[in-house]
Amino acid sequence: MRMRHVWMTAGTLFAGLGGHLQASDWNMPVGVTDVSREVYSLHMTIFWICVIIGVVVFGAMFYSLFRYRHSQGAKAAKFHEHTTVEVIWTALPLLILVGMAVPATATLKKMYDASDADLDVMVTGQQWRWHYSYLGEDVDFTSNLATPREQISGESEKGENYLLEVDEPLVLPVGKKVRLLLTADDVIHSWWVPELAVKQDAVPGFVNENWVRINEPGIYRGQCAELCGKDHGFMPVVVEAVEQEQFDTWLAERKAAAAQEAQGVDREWTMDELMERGEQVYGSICASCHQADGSGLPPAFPALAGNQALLDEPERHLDTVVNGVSGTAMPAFRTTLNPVEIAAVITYERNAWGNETGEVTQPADIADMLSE
Amino acid sequence: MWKTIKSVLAAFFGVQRESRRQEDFTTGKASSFIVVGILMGVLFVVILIVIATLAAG
Amino acid sequence: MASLPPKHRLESSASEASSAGHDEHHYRPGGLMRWVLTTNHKEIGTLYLIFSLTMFLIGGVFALVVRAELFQPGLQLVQPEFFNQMTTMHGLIMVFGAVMPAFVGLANWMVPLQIGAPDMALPRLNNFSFWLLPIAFTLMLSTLFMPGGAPNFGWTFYAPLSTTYAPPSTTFFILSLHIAGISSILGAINIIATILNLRAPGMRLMDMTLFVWTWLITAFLLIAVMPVLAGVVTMMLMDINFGTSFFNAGGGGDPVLFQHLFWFFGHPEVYIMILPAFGIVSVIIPTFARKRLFGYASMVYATASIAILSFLVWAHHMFVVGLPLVAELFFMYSTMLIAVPTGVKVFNWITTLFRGSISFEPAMLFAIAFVVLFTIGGFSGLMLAISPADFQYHDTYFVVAHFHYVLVPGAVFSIMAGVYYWLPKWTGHYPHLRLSQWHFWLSMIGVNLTFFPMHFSGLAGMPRRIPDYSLQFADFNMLSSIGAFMFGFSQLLFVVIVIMCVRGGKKAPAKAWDGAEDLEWTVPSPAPLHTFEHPPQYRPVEH
Amino acid sequence: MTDVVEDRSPQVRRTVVKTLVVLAGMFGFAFALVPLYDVFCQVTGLNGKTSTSAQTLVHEEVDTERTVTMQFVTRGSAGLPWKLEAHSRQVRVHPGQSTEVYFTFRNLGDQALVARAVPSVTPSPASLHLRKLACFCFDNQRLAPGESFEAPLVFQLTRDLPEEIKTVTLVYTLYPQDQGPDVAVATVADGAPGSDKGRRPASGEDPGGEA
Repeated sequence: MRMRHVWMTAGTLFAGLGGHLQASDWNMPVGVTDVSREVYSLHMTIFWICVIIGVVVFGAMFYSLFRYRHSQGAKAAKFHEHTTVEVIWTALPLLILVGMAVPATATLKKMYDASDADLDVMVTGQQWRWHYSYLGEDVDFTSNLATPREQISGESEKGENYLLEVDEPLVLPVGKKVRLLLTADDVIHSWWVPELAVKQDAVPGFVNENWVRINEPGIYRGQCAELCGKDHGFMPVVVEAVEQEQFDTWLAERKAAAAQEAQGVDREWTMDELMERGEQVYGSICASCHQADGSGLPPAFPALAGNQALLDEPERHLDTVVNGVSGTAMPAFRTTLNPVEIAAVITYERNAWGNETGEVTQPADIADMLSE
Repeated sequence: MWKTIKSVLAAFFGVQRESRRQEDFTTGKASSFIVVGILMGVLFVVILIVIATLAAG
Repeated sequence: MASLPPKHRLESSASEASSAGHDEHHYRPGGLMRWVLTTNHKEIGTLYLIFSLTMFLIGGVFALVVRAELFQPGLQLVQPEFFNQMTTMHGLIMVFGAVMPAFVGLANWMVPLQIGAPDMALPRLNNFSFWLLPIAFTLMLSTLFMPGGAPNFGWTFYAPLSTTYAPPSTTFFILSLHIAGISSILGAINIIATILNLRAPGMRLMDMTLFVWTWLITAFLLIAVMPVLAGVVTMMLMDINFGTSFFNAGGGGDPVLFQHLFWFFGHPEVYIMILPAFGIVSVIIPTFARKRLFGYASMVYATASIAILSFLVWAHHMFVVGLPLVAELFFMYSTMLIAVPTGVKVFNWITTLFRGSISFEPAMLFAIAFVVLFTIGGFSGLMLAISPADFQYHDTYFVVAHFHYVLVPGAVFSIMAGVYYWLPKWTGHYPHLRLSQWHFWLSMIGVNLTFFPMHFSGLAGMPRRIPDYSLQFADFNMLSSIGAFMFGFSQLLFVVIVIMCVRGGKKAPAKAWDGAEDLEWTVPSPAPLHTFEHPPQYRPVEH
Repeated sequence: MTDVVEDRSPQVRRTVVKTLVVLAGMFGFAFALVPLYDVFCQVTGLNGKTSTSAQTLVHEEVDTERTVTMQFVTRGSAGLPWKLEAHSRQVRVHPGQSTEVYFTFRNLGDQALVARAVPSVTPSPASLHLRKLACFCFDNQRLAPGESFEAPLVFQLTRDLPEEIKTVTLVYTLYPQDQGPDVAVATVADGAPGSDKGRRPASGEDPGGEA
């Protein structure tokens, strides 16, 4: 089965690329923005220039190798310099390069002009998820990898968008200039969506800007492009481009949902409710480091199951989750999780995998603490 | 002086006639080549910066 | 053979009685201590080459771990944190442990022989700089067994992943880089001192072979940039252990500064790994084309030109880090300009072949493959220089394909070409012809099968340094993994060939190749321990 | 080795000394690059850092023709239970005009801590034209548990701000600092508005941020 796959792959390739494969499987996507189209055409232009030079140069080389074989009695000539020829083959590439630099400069200038944006989105990289915040709209959320762990470990069939799917995509309106402000909480990340031709580093403590104007509605997938630690490969970016009206509806729904969630804070939650919600939050946020069974990956990521410090010091446990630990991969979840989620995940961690403290943390207490 | 500049230019360009090279290596002074070389290197960087600034502007 | 004008003629200087001090020098300890204490350039050269081959195999095993994990999507063999350690160690070992020491080893062997010197200028220092290497790399490899594992932040060790967020072993990694750096610096000083002072009487700079020239320029690059690397890792050490904030935004530093400093070292470092390769190929091609190198002067100038430009292009590794427009344009233009001197070199090699009398010994096969495949790496390099397009290529497998094309069929093939070329001089035997040809073709096919598909997976959007990937990249990754194992295992054949050649084989005369004209071919094969004890009188070719 | 090497040892020594000098120079140069980079950034606005000390107002006529949006974004960081809030998310200003905006620091934790708000400006060329006349970001701040205070930022965008820049975003990220003696600002005694570089306990009112 595996061998058959190999042969099929080889067959596909050698029977001519593009036969079974789509262009997007082996070439840069044309993309869905004006800039991405320009980048694609630059890419193809320089590619064909290289191909032409390659054919000429390698042609001359293989001709010489074949024609002047020692075994065929070739006698070596004596020449070893020719100024005119050398000047020509120095000057000619120079001209080609200038010809290449002109359109590249024009495209680059367009990419750098982020002025007059219709919408500002702050993108924050965090080990190992993206946080999006719509500036001036009071909407912000975290976007986590949605591929189940079982697919990664091979226990279940891999889905179509394996590793390129998130729980909450970044939703953007089409036809609008969106300015992206990029930064990071811990290490350097890089936000990349090939179809938008946007790749920009998110540097902790510094802010970069980029922009995008998407022409067609659709779902565009990318990944973190800068090595950012253990789960660098599990940090996808998904952008959903929708029409303006749909975007407005979505934004309103987001705000309403946030308000509803806020209401949930005030009521008393049962242990079962918190455990259920907590398991869900733990699975999408915490399990990548502390593992689904709470065993962690010491020394970088401590175990939570049977962790005596955690069991003995509920205050410190809470503080760690809310405020993070400086200089480690443990981020502050104060801004990325809401009080219900924090209360649920703490309750879960204090009662799962044999940590049977029986302690329940109520969302209302967390909310009080956060608004202190 | 002009000869030195021309030789350094040829070096930057990477093409030189064998006879001129011979001449440089027999009659030229190393220090003058180094000084002219460094100055032209700086000039090269400045020219490139100016071009980049104009292109960006 | 083609009748060539004698390029130079040697006149043995009148034999002189050896002095007492001379005899004393010839006292040698036996057994293992002979190798530990040796100050002989040939023996130290051999030690460097054996060390390099060992590191090449270890680094290769790490690469195969990476490729095995990437054979299929999903995590099968290793966990992501170990995967990151493997990619990091693979890069560090190959760059600092395999490629650089191999070139130093070749320089140790061949520079004195090609310039007619009796030994390196500073023989005891030479011994010291070699023995620093095993220490450095034992330390580096031992980090794999430390708590928290080996360095896992890539061979470019970008801060703050390599400082604030690094495993505890990072301090040992910094120490080992310091030691390896000192070794390189001492090696470079020795090579410069040798080339500038110990040339045979009558040999001017412009009479030296291209291999010696490229090494002279490389040694100057090493002197210029290895201290910068030492500075960068010292700053990291201080950030980690002494609370400074060079690269920490919270304390007023800047993580991007790390990248500027690293690549100010790193880009010249790239040329440190390829200029000697240019030199080796530039002596092999004329030999087997039986024709003088075309445009010798231009080759020297182009090498110098590439070396100078290498200091002006570092930020092309940082096109997406958020540079201002003017900086982006400056580095794009300066990077594109590197194509010019590089092109000159390729054109000169091809014109050397033109109207030559070409035979295809194993060394020549590797040299020809070098020219073709290095040029392909050059093309992708030119594409990467176009900054707007680089926004799409950056940190993808397209980049991985590019730098492996210039480093594996580039630097590594040139080293193998050099080994096949000089083995008769080192051992007195020709390497086994059939097996060498097998080695070449397996390596050639393996290397292309490994790295060519990476262009496609990169363009289609696969980021580098990921342990698992989405399904559309599966086919190309499978091919790459098959190629990598093919390439990897065919290097065992290389080990066998070298061992066989040391132990026996077809006897080689002093001038082992009929087109070989440089000075090393005037001494017997195998080269005796002491050569050119009385300097040869060098008579340059009349130009 | 032989006579040759020994004969030439003075020459070799000279070469070695020269290379060692270059070597030492390059090692020093690597460290010199750190301040050089800072200077270079200040001159070119390379990394969007702003000045680390108060600048003086440039007296120039206000360019009422042009309006620039000045956005403020505040961020926290791991290990610091603090909150920093801008009283107004954005203000519209004319180049040349000086403007005062207020920020509130709040320590939500149960420990006295020292932190600093580290600024970053985008687009980075704008940092050359942003003059801070007063800013809490020049000093470390110490806050007792539960304490909060307001601090002003007085800034001016100079008239030579490039035409194409219409929005300037100023981001402050709070970073915990070592609790050393170098803390410039001690905890404010209550009820001393205007003291200590304009620090004052939070009042809830927002006099600075006219949108």
